[in-house]
Amino acid sequence: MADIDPGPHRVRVEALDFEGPLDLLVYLVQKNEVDVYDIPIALITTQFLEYLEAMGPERLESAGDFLLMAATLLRIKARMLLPRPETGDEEDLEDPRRELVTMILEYQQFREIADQLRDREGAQRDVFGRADAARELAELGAGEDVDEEPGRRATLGELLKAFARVMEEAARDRVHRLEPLGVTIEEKVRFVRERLRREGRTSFSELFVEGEPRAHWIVTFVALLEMAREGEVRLRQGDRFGDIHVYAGELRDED
Amino acid sequence: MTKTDPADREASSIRTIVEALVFAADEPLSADRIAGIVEEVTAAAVEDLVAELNAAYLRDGRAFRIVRVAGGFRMQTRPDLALWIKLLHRSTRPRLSQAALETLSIVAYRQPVARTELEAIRGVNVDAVLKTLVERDMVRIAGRGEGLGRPLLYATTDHFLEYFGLPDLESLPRAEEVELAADETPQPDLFESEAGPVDAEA
Amino acid sequence: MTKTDPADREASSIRTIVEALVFAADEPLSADRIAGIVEEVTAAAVEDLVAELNAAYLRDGRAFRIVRVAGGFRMQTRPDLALWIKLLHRSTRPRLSQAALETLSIVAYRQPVARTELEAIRGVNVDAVLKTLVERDMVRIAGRGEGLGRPLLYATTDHFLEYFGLPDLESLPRAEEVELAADETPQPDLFESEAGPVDAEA
Repeated sequence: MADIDPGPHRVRVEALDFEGPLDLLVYLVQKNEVDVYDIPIALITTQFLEYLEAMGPERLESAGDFLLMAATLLRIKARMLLPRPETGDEEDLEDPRRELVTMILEYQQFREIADQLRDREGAQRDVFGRADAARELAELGAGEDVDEEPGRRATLGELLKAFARVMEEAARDRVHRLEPLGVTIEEKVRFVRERLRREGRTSFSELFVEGEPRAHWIVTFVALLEMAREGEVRLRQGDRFGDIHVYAGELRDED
Repeated sequence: MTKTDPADREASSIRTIVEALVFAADEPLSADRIAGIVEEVTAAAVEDLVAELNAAYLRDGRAFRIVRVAGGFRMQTRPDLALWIKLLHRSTRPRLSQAALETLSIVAYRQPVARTELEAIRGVNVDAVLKTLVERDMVRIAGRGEGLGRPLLYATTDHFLEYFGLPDLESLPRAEEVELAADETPQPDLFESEAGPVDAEA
Repeated sequence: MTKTDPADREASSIRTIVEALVFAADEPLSADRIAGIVEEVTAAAVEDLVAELNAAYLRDGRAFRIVRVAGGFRMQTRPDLALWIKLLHRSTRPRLSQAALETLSIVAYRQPVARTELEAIRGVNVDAVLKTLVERDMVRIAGRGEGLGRPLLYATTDHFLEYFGLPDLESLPRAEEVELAADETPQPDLFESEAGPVDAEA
């Protein structure tokens, strides 16, 4: 790490890691022992920018958050330079730093709460429940229900993960079986036409025939897109998660 | 279900049954759930029985006690015995990262809260940490807000309370006076909404 | 956590330590293992201490006792209270198998959905899983589809929402909101790395 001269107006910050721009601001306010309600904005801005420069590439991901704050600081600094009108009561005049102060104080309070949660977390590490309880409960309680596994209930996170996994697998499956199609888009177009002629409308779930290789679904899908582009069919989804309905398009009322 | 015959009930007093349930449960057991299983007992009476059990444990120098956590009762070892059990378990439980703790603090006090508010307060993107907090069952989805795009709102879970050994949300830690400086100026009203009547600040 | 000074050891008697270890263990503890942790005690002495503890449990009418199983000592509820444990177990929220979870997730996002679509997505027969989900009141029959044979359509229940802590179906996050990632790859470090010593805090 390059040594920045720790002169009166400079602070060594490059070795430290900050959770975000507010974390850095709080640090600078404390380091300089300045009044948070009267922040020397020029000094703090300079030091903030120094940190930004020293920020390692591993922090680039969050650089945007820091840059945003830097812009805010620079804007406040500029506003502070504007001459303040002498007339009127001072109180009415909005201090350009006010919003910043509120942000810092609010963040500071939550960080204190976080510290206290940290203490509680530490205290909890000194107490232990019965690590065996789940197993005993399953053993004694399940009786005949053999499929019962000990463990906690599933969480929403697990549900979401399960969905992601299953959709990913389904997608992979489709790609896998793409090689021998055995069916052409033209055939599927005819198939859809036939359906529509007989029933007036149909839906995705009906067109993707059960038991059919999944590659065929892709062909069906492509056929449908083709037909939709030609205006031969209209696709409409009932609700967000619902099935997609397929209607005969305006262009071919007859037939 | 054929619950019990009278002889059984006499043999094992209600207090013993409550003890058995708390002992055997693999998560904090609420008084309501206990009362739901043991018909003879009301939720209010459960509190008394637990107090009696704890008094006995204390008197007899038992290695454990029953604490109130996440809205229920849990039997756990005395903190002064921690060292020994750590020798037993060896691997230490990991601790939450600073980012996770800060985010959790805000969710705890501002719930139900949208991601944008969390980001405004922390000054950083919280997408990833929120996602993981949901996956770890520390934070749950509590609904959708009114605003544009009906953003998801987040709240803390029972597991959050359990993790930090908190009986309920009212027991959340509070921020001391901010030490930064100057007192007179108005403070952001951090605690008006959730924290309840614990402390009606000046 | 430098706690092992003699005063502490005296304060909590060896017997209490043994009790704590057996209570908190995740598997039966052998006398040798206990003697390995508590240096003051021999394996033979452990047997005596366990007997003393059991005598105290019996005298005080505790709901549990220490039994000797294959690998060693284990604390468990008295057999005459087993009925209550069964009732407790029945009142616990059941664990869902991975297959159940996957199927349930598709029902949640695609509802109302026919069995054929579930099978198309999962690539396996889902009859048994669907049956279990209906039995557990996670999934209900929501009507019949339009297609050939008017297939049954499935949807989630109120209990499903309750189980996952969701206020309503609308609060189920959209895929793009949670940026669903199936693989375990780059998780944010919710927990601090275990590598660091316990007290690495700044």
